Amino acid sequence: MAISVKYFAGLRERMNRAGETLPAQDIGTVAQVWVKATQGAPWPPNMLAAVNHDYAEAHSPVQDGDEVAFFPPVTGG
Amino acid sequence: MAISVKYFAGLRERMNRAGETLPAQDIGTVAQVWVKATQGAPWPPNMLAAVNHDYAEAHSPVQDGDEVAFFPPVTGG
Amino acid sequence: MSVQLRAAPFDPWQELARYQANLDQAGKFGATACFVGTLRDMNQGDAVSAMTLEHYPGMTEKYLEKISAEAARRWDILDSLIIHRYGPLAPNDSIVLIAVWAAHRAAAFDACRYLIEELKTRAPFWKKEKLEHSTRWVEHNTPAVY
Amino acid sequence: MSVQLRAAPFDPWQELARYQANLDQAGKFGATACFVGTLRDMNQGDAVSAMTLEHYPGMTEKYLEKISAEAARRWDILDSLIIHRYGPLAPNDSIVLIAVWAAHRAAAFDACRYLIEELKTRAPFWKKEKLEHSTRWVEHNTPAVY
Repeated sequence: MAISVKYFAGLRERMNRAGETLPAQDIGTVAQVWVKATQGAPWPPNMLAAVNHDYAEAHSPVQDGDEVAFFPPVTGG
Repeated sequence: MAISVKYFAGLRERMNRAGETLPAQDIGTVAQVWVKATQGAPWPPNMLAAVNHDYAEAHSPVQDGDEVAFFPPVTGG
Repeated sequence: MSVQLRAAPFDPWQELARYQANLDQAGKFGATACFVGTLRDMNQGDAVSAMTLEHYPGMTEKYLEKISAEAARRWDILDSLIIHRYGPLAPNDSIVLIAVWAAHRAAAFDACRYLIEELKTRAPFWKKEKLEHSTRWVEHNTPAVY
Repeated sequence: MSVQLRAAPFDPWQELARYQANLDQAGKFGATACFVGTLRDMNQGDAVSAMTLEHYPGMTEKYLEKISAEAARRWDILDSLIIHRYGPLAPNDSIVLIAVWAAHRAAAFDACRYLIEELKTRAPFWKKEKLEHSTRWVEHNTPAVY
């Protein structure tokens, strides 16, 4: 299987893609997903993350098959 | 002229009248209106009063031509 | 800013639609907070089959206009609406509608809450409930916080 | 309890009328508190001609259902409704509607305020404004108290 990654809003535009699929190999945390997706970029200040539609932290665990999302501060309502 | 007096809700029922007109003679305060209207009954606990459609206290001044109202705690909304 | 007393039943959502359509503030308000008070069929453990709302004509309007002006003075709001029934009511009838339009939500919420609390505490209305075998004057309102 | 995402414009007062008609709580609710967020034609000093609301399908619904359940756990309420737009919007379009029905007003107000604050702070929506000559992502929402 693999890790499904999604990007939203301004981050989606800066990444130039709405998402991608990464091999789960060597990925154990949300931070590791970010590092692999960006080839080592630092975690942007204020960036939020979710695993399987629930908010998560950089150190939160990620498993094979998970959906991991990165996005800027929300502005709904 | 005279003082117009009004009663509302449960107080209106206990007074057995919705209002009356009292001669302004010897009336200088809301408390004196009540005493004259009731022939000396004590001021009921929690009773509210208004002069010319504004809340007033027992010691508030009353003039010839004023409308004075007495009523129980309000329960609108 | 409008204060309206009604002898006949009113639909709060129709009133809001109509009032807002005439508001002339399209694009200016970002937040609308509203409150509707509705007659329940039960109070203090007793079934309520009907209610009569007595008020003090003249003083009621004056008091509601005063608190509406006070809300506009305290908060940065664009408009407010208060509609209140009087006379005989049936369960599920709307008793009161309060709505506040503002650019931002904090002002709309706070002014709306202020208006209903002031109305409940000081506006000269009195409720008489019809129970199964008797009637009774409601003694006091539910407190703001409980 | 209902959470609805809408791609098309909606009339909040019609939605409230329809939802309440099907509520099956007639006579039980004495208090309805509601909030409507509307797109203004101005933000941070700039004229706004249109807006696009992006969201995270799946997570949005899950989050809004989670806070609706949390509101029902914290306060003594009978029902709640959240409707939120996504996609392209025009000024004066309703963005969000939140309504809470309860026996008493304190629970209705507090739960309604809780829902809009949680929604604004954490629900995965992002606003992109169209200005006269450019577009921009809204960086953050107006704070709850200001």
